[in-house]
Amino acid sequence: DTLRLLTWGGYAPEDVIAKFEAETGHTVEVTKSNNEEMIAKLRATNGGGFDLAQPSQDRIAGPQAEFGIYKPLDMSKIDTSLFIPSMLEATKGNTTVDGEVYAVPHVWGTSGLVVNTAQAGDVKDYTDLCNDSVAGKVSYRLKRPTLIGFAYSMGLDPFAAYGDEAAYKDILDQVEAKLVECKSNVKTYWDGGDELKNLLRSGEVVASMAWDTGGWQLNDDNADITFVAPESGALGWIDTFALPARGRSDDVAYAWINFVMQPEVAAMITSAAGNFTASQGGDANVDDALKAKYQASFPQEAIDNIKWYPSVPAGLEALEGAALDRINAAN
Amino acid sequence: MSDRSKLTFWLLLAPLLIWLLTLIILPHVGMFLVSLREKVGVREYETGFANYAVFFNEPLYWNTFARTAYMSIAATLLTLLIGFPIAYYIAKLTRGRSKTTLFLMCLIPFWVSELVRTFGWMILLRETGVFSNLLQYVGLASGPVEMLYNDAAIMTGLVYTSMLFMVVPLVTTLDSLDDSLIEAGYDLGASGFAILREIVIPHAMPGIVSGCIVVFMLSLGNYLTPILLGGKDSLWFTGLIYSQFITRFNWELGSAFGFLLLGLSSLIVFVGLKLSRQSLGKTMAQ
Amino acid sequence: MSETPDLECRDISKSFDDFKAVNDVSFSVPQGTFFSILGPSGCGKTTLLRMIAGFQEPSSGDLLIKGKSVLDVPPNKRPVSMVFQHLALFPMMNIGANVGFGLRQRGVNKTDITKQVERVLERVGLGGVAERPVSSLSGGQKQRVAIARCMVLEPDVLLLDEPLGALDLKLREHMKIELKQLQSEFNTTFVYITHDQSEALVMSDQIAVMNQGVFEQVGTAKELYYEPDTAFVAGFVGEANRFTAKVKGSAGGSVEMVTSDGQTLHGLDARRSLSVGDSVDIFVRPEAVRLSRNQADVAAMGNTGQGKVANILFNGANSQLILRDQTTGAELNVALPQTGEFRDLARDDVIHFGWEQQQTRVYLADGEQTDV
Amino acid sequence: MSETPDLECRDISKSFDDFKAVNDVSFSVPQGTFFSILGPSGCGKTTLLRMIAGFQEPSSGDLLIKGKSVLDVPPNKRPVSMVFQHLALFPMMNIGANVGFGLRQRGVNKTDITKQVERVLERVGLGGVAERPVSSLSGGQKQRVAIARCMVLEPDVLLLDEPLGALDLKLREHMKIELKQLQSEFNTTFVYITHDQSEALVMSDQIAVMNQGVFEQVGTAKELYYEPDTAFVAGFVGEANRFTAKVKGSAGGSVEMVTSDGQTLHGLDARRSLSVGDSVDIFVRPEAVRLSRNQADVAAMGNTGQGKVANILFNGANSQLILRDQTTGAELNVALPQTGEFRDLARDDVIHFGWEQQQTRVYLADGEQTDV
Amino acid sequence: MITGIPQSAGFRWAYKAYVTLFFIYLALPLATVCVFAFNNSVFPSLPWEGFTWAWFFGTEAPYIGVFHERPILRSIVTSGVVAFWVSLLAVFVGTCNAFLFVRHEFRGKGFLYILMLLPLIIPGIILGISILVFSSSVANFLEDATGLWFDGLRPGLILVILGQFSFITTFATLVISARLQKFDPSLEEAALNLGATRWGAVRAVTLPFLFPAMAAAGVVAVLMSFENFNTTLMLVGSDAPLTITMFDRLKLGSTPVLNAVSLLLIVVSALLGLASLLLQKRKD
Ligand SMILES: Nc1ncnc2c1ncn2[C@@H]1O[C@H](COP(=O)(O)OP(=O)(O)OP(=O)(O)O)[C@@H](O)[C@H]1O
Ligand SMILES: Nc1ncnc2c1ncn2[C@@H]1O[C@H](COP(=O)(O)OP(=O)(O)OP(=O)(O)O)[C@@H](O)[C@H]1O
Ligand SMILES: NCCCCNCCCN
Ligand SMILES: [Mg+2]
Ligand SMILES: [Mg+2]
Repeated sequence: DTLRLLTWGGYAPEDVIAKFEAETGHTVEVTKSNNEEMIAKLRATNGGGFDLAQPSQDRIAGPQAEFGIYKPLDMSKIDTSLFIPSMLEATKGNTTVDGEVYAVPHVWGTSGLVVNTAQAGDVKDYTDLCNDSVAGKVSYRLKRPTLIGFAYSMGLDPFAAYGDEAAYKDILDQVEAKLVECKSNVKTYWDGGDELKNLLRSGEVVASMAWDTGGWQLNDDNADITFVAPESGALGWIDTFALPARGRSDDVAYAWINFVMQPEVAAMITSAAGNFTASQGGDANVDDALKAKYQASFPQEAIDNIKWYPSVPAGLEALEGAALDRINAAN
Repeated sequence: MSDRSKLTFWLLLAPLLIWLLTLIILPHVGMFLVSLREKVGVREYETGFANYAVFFNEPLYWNTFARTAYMSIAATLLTLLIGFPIAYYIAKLTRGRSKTTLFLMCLIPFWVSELVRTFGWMILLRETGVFSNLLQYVGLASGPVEMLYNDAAIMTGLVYTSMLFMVVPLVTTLDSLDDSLIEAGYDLGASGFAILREIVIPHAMPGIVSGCIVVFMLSLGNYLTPILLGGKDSLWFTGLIYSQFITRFNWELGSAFGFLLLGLSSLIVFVGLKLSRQSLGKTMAQ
Repeated sequence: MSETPDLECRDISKSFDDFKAVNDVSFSVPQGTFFSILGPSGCGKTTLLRMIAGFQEPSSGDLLIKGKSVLDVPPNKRPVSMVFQHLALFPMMNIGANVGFGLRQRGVNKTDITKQVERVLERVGLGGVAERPVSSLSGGQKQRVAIARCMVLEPDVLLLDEPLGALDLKLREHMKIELKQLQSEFNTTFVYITHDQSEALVMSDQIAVMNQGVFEQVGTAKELYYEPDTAFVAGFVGEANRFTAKVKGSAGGSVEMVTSDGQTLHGLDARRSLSVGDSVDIFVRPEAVRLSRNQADVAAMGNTGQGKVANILFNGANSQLILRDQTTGAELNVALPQTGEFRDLARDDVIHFGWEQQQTRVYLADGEQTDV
Repeated sequence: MSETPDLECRDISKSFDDFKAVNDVSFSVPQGTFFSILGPSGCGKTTLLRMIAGFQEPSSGDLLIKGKSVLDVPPNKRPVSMVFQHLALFPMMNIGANVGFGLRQRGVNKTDITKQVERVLERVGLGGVAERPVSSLSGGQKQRVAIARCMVLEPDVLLLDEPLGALDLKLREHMKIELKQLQSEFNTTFVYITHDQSEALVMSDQIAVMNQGVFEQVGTAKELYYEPDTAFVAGFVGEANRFTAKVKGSAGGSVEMVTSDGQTLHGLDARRSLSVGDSVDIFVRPEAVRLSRNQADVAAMGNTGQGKVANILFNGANSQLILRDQTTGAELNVALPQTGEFRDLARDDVIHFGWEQQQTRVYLADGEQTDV
Repeated sequence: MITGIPQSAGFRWAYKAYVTLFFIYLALPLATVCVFAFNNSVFPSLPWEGFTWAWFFGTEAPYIGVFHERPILRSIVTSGVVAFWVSLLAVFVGTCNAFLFVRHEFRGKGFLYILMLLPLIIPGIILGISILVFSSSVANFLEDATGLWFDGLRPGLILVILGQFSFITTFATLVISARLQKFDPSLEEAALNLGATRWGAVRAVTLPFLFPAMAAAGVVAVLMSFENFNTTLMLVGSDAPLTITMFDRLKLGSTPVLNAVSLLLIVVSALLGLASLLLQKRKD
């Protein structure tokens, strides 16, 4: 059978697929995407077209309530012993709707800053991207993590305001003003991880808000570039496995989940994607260089300072979207 | 026999009706209905014009709308201005083999997708790209020059990508202009400019209008070029529609935007046709 | 004529690559003349006309209008106007705008234009149509508008390139007469090209017969018809029976020839340039042949014979007979007398025919021209 | 004729909405006849032919081929073939495939087709061209292929819709004779439509003159030319001077009329159907008018006068004179004798003219036909 | 060519220079794309790092050539399948439309003709969206009513094909109608007159005459389908055609493998273009 996998870049490397296909006889078709597009696609297909999706854990409950695009997991088909228990429980908790569990964790990591330390050594927090010293040479995504990151760096607490729409709106307005003001500093808003890497590598961009992995990978090419956990705290995310409501190959999907959560396979994925997984013991096989980079970026206080995304309440996304549009339109 | 020809008629009519009904008319009716759906809560909807109200109450949206319209009009005029002399050259100043060759050369860029064409421009225009390096090499610039991510880049891409749709109808109409009309004009004492204004352009009007309509529609409905070449300034109405559907999952607002775009485009085309005294059927049959 | 001619061409030539389309042509057209250039398709007529109009540069030679060389004058400044084969009326303008086009280019003011346009339209019999679109006119009316459009500019010379070519038969007949009338009314010099001999014959004061880039003969219609200088002119202008023959004997200006069919023909050798053994082309017009049921009636003619009626092409006044010579089997076209004298002739009837020596035109076969 | 005719139309009509394009036309065409339908553009010729071919259904009337009604036979089953105005040769097939098309439809086997195609092509003088593309042929050759394509099917009747219309002048003259020859060789019934009188006159055994949906007269070429039944036929077939006049007196079969110009004309009233005061149309052929410098020569003729030469339309054997009657100012076209007798006549010369009473054709002006 | 209008040498020179510049402008982006397909660097940009075939045949990451990129190969196949069906459907319906509009007179013809042209002035993205929204509602309704699944009405190949077909048909109709208009109906009558049946006449005479236009319309349809982005973007499911795949890549940051694919596309399109040209030649 064929597994149609809707996932992020790097989460299904060719070698893992080859191994899976060789072992099970199934084939895997990968469609690379991001959170918004995953949800949009599944909403358009009413949960069809794919057999397994990998949205972040905070983006499951809301869309599920709204569109019903996932089906509940049959936990009996998942080998839970392969997961780091704390992460498994946290994810299950965040993705439970009407008593049913909709996701299990796969890859986790953070968003923070990737900086060319030689040219933009003064960039330590999100708001530093607006410094004159890096004018025209910074980049970030025009997506919700940027709003949240800037909010923290401006001394606000957006997650705390999740329950209070008015308060959240107030935070958004301040962030919006800041980002509009900052816009002239921006070279371009990046969209995909590889795009950002190209921008940094070519020197067109010297500092950016980005996923931790990007920084670590670039570090191989250019020792000046690395991931920096922002002073106001990195944003922690967990990407999950969820079954689209109308996937046709649930069995293969479960097989894939159980396959990639094996420590050796998880290590392969970590080295491809650059992020650690929720696989119990998966980090054992990860090469030391990556571990070293991780440790360099994340001293203990930085780890403690990670802001983990809580589940997004329905309705907030519309506010965020409008704010992002306005930033995009500003001159 | 008349029974048989009736049957033939209905058999020929059927595919047309099925096509238009199921793929053009009903979908637009459906989209209109969706655009009337107001979201009031999780899986709760009411009927009304709230989505349209959102558009009119948010300056961002109608600013983008206006910007898309005038940029598209500018791109159309620019394409016409650049393309007309070329079409005239091909239609009237070359003959036989070289005419065919030049005409085909106009088509070459369209052997690849808009994506590839735009990609080519990105390689040329970016800060580490070909032009920037060339300028530094010849000493016209002291450091890297960023030519991407601005309106000029969008314009370059739009004009480039539209050129064919302007040049082809122009060449066709200009080809059909009898040379002896131009000669008669000269013979009666007209200057080159007078001939252009009084004979060539009036004759080419259907081609100009049909070229302009298509180019305008293509620019207005473009998505790739503004996104890829415009970067942070890429704002384009189709982009807004796309993001309502794809990153906001807000089909209702997206549909309303879609309808507004359709209305705008129809309106501008209608005004264009009226101003030039052409009819859609005539110009499009070019 | 001591007056300077309106148009004069001096040794004018035009080559396309290696091909000489017009070859050292010289002629002059006095003021007020209707001058036709008649020739088969591809002989260079249009090329010549376009050189006069300025649309093509002569390879050599000079071109004078009213005595002044116009070689360096661009077409939009030359005092000649042209009526194009397909008229080239501007479809995007109404009739008035078409006719007024040239005046507008000269910067004449609007009221004057309107007045002049109306006046010239009236002269061509189309008063009051200025506001109508060109497409509302019939073929003949368009013709007249095309002429009016040129005449309003009062050109020294009006050039016309087969302007009747696109019209249908009846209308063409009619327009022939009308064109000639317009020309004499305006008293403008016309240079008219055509490949239709009847057009040229009916309308022109002077006709040049053109062939392969050169003028074979220039003269009045009658001169061309009755005294063609060359075999080409004899064959091209008017209908003719054509024979090829060899000179048998020549005595006292009279010449005897034998055709390949063995028929003996007699002609005059006015210039006494033919000698025994020369190959010759012989032309006899169908209407030159007399018919009679009575041998005596034709016996006195230089050429006689007896023929069987092979076919009767009844066509009213222009009916013809195809006779088969009883001795040689050669075919002969004979015009049936308009008097209706032989109306009762039937196929296979046998009849005597004959024509005079001086109606037999003889030309040396190879280029060299001998008019008898 | 006791034999059943190949084609017979009985009171056939065709209306488009309110407009009667063909109006109660009846005629029959005996086997082997070359039958022409001659009429001006729009008179209904094509409509009639298309009804015969089956492309249009008659509004009323019957249509018989070899005595059998074919009204219910679809066009692809009728034993008639048609040569289209623009020939309609299939450009996507070579010549052989074109000619063999009909046989293929009949399911004839391949070798027979090849043989028959070759045979018919040879008969039209085009042996060995079967493999060549249609576009490689000249206009006249295409014409012959179009006929061959029909003739190979041995139709009872061959219909031809102005097949020479698209050819140029010289070729048309030539094809007229050739078509007639082909017809007599194949001995097939031809129904030929044209608006060119000379085509009809030269080729046909029988001609029907059609006008506004009705047949005005059916007869041989000579009958139509010399004894036109109606004013329309007199005017349409051949050239004629036309006068409108009123009957002044009528005595002993002779009738005296006065034109609006005040000219008195004499004609014959053979049927004695004219009475004083009737308005009449009068036709006189240009070649019926005699010229003389001497009044005595024409004095005996029924109609005489003296005219000034207004214009000479020199056209070789077909030259005409336009005379202005010295007393009435009326214009008269006169054919110049082919003998060249008046070759030296010049504009403004004054000359006597006259024509016989019986050459004056008189018709009651309002529809009612009176042949004198 | 208008030989008759004399122009100053300077003007003629400037005009030629302009035309030359124009064609350089047309060629430049494509030439650039092609050249960088051979750059031995992971970016399709300067500096030039030397010549390599790796972006075609490479197997070692990151230098994986087109011929070893499964997703790209798969999307090429997908594009091919889509293009095939789109051109088949478009040519079929286009031919029917041509006959209908050229041969028949009926009430509302003018209106239908305008409707037929409408897809030309509907932005592609709107076309995609409206079809997406409509087919989803139909599917939802049918699924609620029957309890069955109607996957064909959800984003996926079928909708992509229908979406492209919905506007390419207009082009096909115009191309084929133009030729049918030039068809001399007396050819068909001649065939009937020679004994062919009505359908036989159409088959023997009209269709062969139309064939070059149908083929040309087919080629145009294939090219348009292959390069369509806007409509496809909204309708694509898990099987992405090539442009979509390339767009996704480009968004994520490109390697010269995209240049390599583009180069291949250019070559294939050129061949197709030439083929259609030869077809056109044959028809005249
Ligand atoms: N621009 C050109 N280049 C090359 N040859 C030409 C050109 N124009 C005309 N010719 C050739 O010159 C010759 C004369 O052409 P021209 O048009 O003057 O003939 P024509 O007498 O007007 O014929 P027609 O009666 O058919 O119009 C022809 O053989 C033609 O092919
Ligand atoms: N399908 C039709 N519908 C309406 N009127 C028609 C139709 N076909 C012909 N007519 C009209 O019938 C009349 C006769 O037409 P027809 O084509 O038979 O003329 P024709 O004698 O062949 O003329 P031509 O010599 O110009 O070919 C014309 O007035 C024409 O306008
Ligand atoms: N807001 C959630 C972000 C999830 C990011 N996943 C990134 C994967 C990068 N390879
Ligand atoms: Mg010419
Ligand atoms: Mg007709």
